Amino acid sequence: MQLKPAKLINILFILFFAVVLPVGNMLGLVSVNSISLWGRYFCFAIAALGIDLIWGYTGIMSMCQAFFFCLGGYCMGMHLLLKATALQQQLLPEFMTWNDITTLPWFWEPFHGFVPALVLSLLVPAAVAFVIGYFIFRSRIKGVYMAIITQALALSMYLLFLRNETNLGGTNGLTNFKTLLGFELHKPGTKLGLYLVTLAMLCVAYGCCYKIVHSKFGKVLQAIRDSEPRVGYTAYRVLHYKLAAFVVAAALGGLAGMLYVPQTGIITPGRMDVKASVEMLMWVALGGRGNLKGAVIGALLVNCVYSYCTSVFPQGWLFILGMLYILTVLYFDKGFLGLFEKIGSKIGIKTNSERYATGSK
Amino acid sequence: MELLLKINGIKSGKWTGPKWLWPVILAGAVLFFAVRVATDSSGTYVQNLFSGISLGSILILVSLGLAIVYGLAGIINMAHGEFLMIGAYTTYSVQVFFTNVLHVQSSNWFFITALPVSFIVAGLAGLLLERLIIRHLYAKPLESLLATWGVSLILIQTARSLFGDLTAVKLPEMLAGGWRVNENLVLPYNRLFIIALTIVVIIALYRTLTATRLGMQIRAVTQNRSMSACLGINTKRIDAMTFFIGSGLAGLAGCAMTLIGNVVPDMGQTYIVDAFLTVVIGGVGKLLGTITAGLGIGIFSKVLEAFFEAVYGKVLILLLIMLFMQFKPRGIFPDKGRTAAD
Amino acid sequence: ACNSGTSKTEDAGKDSTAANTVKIGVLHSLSGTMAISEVSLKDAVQMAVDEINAAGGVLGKKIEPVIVDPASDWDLFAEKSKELLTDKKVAAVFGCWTSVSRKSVLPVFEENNGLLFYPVQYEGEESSKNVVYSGATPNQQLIPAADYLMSAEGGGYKRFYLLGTDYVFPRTANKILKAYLLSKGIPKENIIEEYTPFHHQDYQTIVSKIKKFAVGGKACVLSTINGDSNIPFYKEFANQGLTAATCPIMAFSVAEDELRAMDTEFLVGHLAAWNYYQSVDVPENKKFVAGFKAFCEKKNLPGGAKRVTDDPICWAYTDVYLWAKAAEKAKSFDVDKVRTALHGLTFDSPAGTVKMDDKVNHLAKPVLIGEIKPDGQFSVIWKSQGLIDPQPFFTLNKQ
Amino acid sequence: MLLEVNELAVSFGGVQALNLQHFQLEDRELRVIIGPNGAGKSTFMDILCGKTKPDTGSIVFNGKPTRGLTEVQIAEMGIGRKFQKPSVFPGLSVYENMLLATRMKKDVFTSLFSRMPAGVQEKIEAMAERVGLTSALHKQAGALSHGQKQWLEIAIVVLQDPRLLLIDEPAAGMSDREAEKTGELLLELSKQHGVIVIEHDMHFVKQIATKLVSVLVNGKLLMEGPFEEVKNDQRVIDCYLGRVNAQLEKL
Amino acid sequence: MEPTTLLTASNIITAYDQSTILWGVNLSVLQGTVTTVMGRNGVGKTTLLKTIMGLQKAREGQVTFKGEHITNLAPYKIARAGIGYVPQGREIIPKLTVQENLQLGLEATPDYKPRMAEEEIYTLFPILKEFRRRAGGNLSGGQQQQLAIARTLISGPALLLLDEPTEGLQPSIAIEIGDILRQLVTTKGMAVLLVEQKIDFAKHVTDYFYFMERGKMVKEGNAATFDFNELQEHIAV
Ligand SMILES: Nc1ncnc2c1ncn2[C@@H]1O[C@H](COP(=O)(O)OP(=O)(O)OP(=O)(O)O)[C@@H](O)[C@H]1O
Ligand SMILES: Nc1ncnc2c1ncn2[C@@H]1O[C@H](COP(=O)(O)OP(=O)(O)OP(=O)(O)O)[C@@H](O)[C@H]1O
Ligand SMILES: [Mg+2]
Ligand SMILES: [Mg+2]
Repeated sequence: MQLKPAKLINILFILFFAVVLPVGNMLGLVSVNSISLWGRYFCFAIAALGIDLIWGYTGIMSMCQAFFFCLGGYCMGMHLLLKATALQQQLLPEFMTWNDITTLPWFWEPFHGFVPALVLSLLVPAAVAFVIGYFIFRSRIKGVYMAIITQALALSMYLLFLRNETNLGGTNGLTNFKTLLGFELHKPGTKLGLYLVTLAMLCVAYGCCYKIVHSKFGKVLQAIRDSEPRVGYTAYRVLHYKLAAFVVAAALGGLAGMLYVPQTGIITPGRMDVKASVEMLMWVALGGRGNLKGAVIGALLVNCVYSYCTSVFPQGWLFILGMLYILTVLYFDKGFLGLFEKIGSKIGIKTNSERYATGSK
Repeated sequence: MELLLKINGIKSGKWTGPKWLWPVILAGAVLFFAVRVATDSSGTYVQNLFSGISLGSILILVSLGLAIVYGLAGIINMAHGEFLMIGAYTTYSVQVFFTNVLHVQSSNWFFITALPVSFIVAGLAGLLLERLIIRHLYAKPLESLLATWGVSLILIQTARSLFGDLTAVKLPEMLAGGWRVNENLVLPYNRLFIIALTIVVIIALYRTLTATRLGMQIRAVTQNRSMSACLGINTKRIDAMTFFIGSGLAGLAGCAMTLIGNVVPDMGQTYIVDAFLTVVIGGVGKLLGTITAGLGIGIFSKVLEAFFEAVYGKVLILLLIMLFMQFKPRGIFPDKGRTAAD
Repeated sequence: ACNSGTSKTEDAGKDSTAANTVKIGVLHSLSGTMAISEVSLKDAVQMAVDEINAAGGVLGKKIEPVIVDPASDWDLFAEKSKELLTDKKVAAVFGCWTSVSRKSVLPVFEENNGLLFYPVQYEGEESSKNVVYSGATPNQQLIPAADYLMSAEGGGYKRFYLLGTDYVFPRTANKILKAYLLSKGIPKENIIEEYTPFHHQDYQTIVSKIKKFAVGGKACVLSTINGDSNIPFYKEFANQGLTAATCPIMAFSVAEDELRAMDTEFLVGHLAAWNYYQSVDVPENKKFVAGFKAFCEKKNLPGGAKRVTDDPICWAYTDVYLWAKAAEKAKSFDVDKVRTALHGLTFDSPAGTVKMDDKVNHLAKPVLIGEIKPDGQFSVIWKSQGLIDPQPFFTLNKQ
Repeated sequence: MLLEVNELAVSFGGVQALNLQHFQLEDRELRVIIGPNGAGKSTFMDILCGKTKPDTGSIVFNGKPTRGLTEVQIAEMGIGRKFQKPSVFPGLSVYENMLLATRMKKDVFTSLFSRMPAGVQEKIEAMAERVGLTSALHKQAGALSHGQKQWLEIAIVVLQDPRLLLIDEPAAGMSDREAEKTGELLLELSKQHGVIVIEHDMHFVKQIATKLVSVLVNGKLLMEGPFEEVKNDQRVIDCYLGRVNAQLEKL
Repeated sequence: MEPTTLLTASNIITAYDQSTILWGVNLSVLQGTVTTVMGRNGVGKTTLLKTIMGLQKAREGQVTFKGEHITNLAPYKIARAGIGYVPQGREIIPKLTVQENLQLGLEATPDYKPRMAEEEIYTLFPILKEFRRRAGGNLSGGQQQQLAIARTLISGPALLLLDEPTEGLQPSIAIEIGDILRQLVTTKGMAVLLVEQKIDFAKHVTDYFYFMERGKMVKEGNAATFDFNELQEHIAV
């Protein structure tokens, strides 16, 4: 019985985004711009789910989610750029010609095909996360130390991606994409399709995360967050669990990046600077850490406010966003989800919000 | 990699090799450097060393306030950089006041005045932040992260709309130019001044924290707020003091920063990443660690930069830091024994 | 942004012929790292709009600027340009500073056939029919500067230190410069190339390298250092005892607006290459400078009457007039018609008379080498003869 | 032989916290360790479960050496630990605490994909009943009182079903009657497991010390013997029991 | 001479968020006596002490100390008014040295002077002297307990709140602490409010007993007349 209103909210959410918006678009009430805007927010929401998994549930502050996001994004971007280049009957992407590069660098080769690109944009972030995570967790780096080491990683990668030597377009990144699987990217139909795919992927990602955190695995993650040594004494291989969570989070980041690029039309190192990762943490924290819905809501809300206010209040939007953060903290102690709950309990709806706990410290 | 670690006597992040190895390596490095410096006629090494110390002292100066607020009060203050910015703008305002209102010609006086003023102004701003927001959040470090992030956005935009985007402070006459050691080697006064200022601040802070009652109260409150209260410590007052000192130090750093850089609304963001790096590498809550880390990063960066391009120097230092954390996962000076247990 | 509904009714009450307005987009970062440079451009555009509106508007319509803040976020540039073009249906967009932001919006403009006025000097290698490039192409800034420095008049420099921030413009600029210098017989070992990350603040090592480099004499620095890194660089330069006499810095990204913030004593004698300075002595400029200061004061902008103009500000301002003039000529706001009208158009800009190229959307304009004066202004010490034609795709053999 | 320890030594900052020549424990033996505050009892357990690395010495558990292994590896070999300061999963409910502890495959894949083995729930409920936490089963563990946390931690260790249980001061913060219940539980456990208990409560020690009691003083083993012998030893009385001995006589 | 009432708590109701723990507790402590509260795990003994100390806000009810209201005052004010607190779990400041921890005890005194000479403390707890330069957090459990007690004694509080002070102490020291408490109570007129589960120890030191169940006092009486057998039965439930 208790589950019902929460399910209702889920259904309403899906109904609104899967039916109302697209139909609105077809009727000409909703511009295709807003549609693809929401598509991009969904990508952020997917990445935020990853952060919630690793930070909210496992208590590991990872400051390189934006880097994983970009890895996924670059993989897809490379594919799109190769396709666009082929379409213009050129051998090499434009920026390579400028940089006096005569043959396609070896690591670009796999991205000619769509399927390899798709697989790689999940696999590359996951593999990188696996290697990095293995060393970090093995030497028992925790807490802020973990935050700093991942930040250092993100920062150094950012600096490397900025270089032309890496053959990934330097500061300008990858842009000027034309088609995806033969569909022209700027066509409204393609945009709507991408939007729907992203929405579906968000739902799938949410479902997976939901399963994960409600399985015993999820409980172990929460236990690690609250008292890691105890988990070890209880004979769980903490390293494996953390690593698994980290890799899943990275893969979610990659997935998000992969979906993001065709909708945005550009991917640059700017997406992975330190601030970008911190902002992702902020979405989750604002929405309600340790709660999957919170992560989604936080990501959607902040980006919505960001887009809206930079257009409508170009001079003052930072005040608005800043106040949003401060007020949320001061008045709704469980993030934005806390507010919804408060309203819910006021009007008598009982949501089955997952229990939120800040842990022992 | 596995093999490499074994050879070095390092396993699962713990040093199991001979204990004397690190000091010997360190002493060797120092000796090597000392010999190069002594036999160095072109001044390159002294120059690099000086640059390193100078950069290190800047890092330390910027990080000390953070070390207090974060390391001692446990608050991840995302707005720390903005207090630096407040300090810098205070210095700028003092300069404007001196030239436009008091019509003082010499550019020395405004800077001398600005040092304490920027400390106090930034400190008061920090106090205000603590009273209005942080005070509610001591039990919730996560929320403080969010709130201070919001504050930082607001402060940046406020500065932007008050001061515009580009301002800089005049270099005081007494700090212009440099000390000409020999024809190849000039040590700029502004950098010498920052090094001196850093030393003074370190000593003052160290004494305050270790040798005074206030210092003990601060440390006690940080580690166990409610028990400290039960022992009769006015925790509110101590929290406020801690924040005042921490933010004030950031302000002071901002004032010093005007000697070498410009004053822009988001100048804090430039320094905050490095500052966090320094504080954490040193080991949270360890003043000595912050100092060592600051100097270490400073000197290493400059040595690397002499051989590689600045960009790769920066990448290398970051990679080095990551490698270092493999062996010292809790900073240079970790807590030992039971106090370390989480 | 004012509510178009109410303004319509108001206008209708006042003047029925000016019943509607034409929208333009202003796409300059008002926050984030690029705000430091771009805010002034937004101000310049707004000033031009105000002037044109005061003079009766374009084709009888008042210009209504739609100002958005892409927040130095390259993805947001793309998003905002889509919004401006498709939702707001603006007639033209004035904006961007960095190459990456321009690259980010370029596909959007091409897909929607919009028109972007881009007022900053850039690295070339691009010429879209949907972008009007009013800033300098490499040959309108870099080459004359190098020529000047090598000439006897300029000091006959033989050793060049190419220093830049690590991104596309400095990279390409230095590539062109290096090739050019080599072609002029400068030996390889006399050219050093070096880059620093964005927001680099610590120039100790680099300045000491330059110092060593300068010991050989006849050395100069060609600087493409960007934004906030300039102040620490020049301060360090002076503090380590280098002067314009021993080793001048020729800057391609330092203009009056940046100097406003610097301690100019140490900068005196250093050089820059632009197409415009505040000190340019033509009546249009006098009016422009005075107008800009008055505008800033009236609008209570930070800096007020102390604000200065510089090259990008000049072109941002000029862009609006160019567009208005072309629209008048085309008698339409239609992008294709305006573009056609633009070609060959001449305009008396604050920098003097400039002429839009017949084929590409670039300006032919004068090149000026300036020397920094104690008051933060430039005195023009060399001026190109006549207008220099744009060469977006610069190749050496064309020279 | 379940556990055999030789020449085990560790020092902290120059102070020898533990210097144990020899210690051994039979399978299914319940051993009580007593000794003054700071004698090194908890340190001994810390070493056994891998929390502290010893300076020298050998530990053989169940025929295999454990030195150099991590906490997890040692736990997997079958050593469970209850700490002096209660250590539970504060963010999870009491039920979830117990569920995580319960013996089953604990690798990532099983936790992710497998269903709960049958009978686990009943087992947990029975245990909750036993430690008096039935009514608190769905409370968050962090919100329990001190004594309740003690109980919960005991339950966690027992559900883990290790070969050897290391129990540090289980009766602290419990009333005499509850301590007695704990004693019964431990005695029962010792029928199938090896158990080492540290305690200062002499009533409790008396109750559970069916075989040997070891006395640690200043990191060294002072003596080992049956409870009666130990409690009457003058050295033990001098440095540890004090007048309690006299009270014990009265009982 | 009739002993004065030092502390009274009347009708205290305390709750953590939604769950109410204390349901109207009444209690008083006379000057120069040891008053003991007993009760099973989780009935709210610790919560009661926390409420008196101001760590947990009382929803209803009043606490008066020396005739003045101290209900819900800030803890440091209560400490300075003369109430010393030895919490369950010791709460040593882990990274301060033993000596610094002791020195913190002085914060409650108005003049920052010890009421009990440091040497006196060290003779009571010799281990603290030996370890005075070590980090408090590194001490063994029992040593920390000794430190926690010493830390409060040094400020000479008028009322001492002790939450299961014998926990983790070796028997001889537990007895010694009992002796010290009696001594302080009789010679210096200090009052003690003790929460204890070990009946032996409680009997040894207590003048007046309270028995608590589910957030309420259900039984009280003088040590001499208190029926412990009945109590044992209660606890055994
Ligand atoms: N990390 C450390 N640094 C310094 N001394 C330590 C450290 N850990 C333990 N000690 C010291 O080692 C000794 C043994 O401590 P341990 O906790 O094993 O005692 P214990 O026998 O369990 O005492 P108790 O009965 O009080 O719990 C104590 O004197 C303690 O102060
Ligand atoms: N922080 C908290 N949040 C919510 N409930 C709590 C909290 N602390 C304690 N409780 C609950 O309050 C009740 C009383 O706790 P309290 O610590 O006062 O018990 P106690 O009588 O001291 O028990 P013990 O003898 O075990 O120390 C318990 O049921 C406990 O679950
Ligand atoms: Mg112990
Ligand atoms: Mg209790």
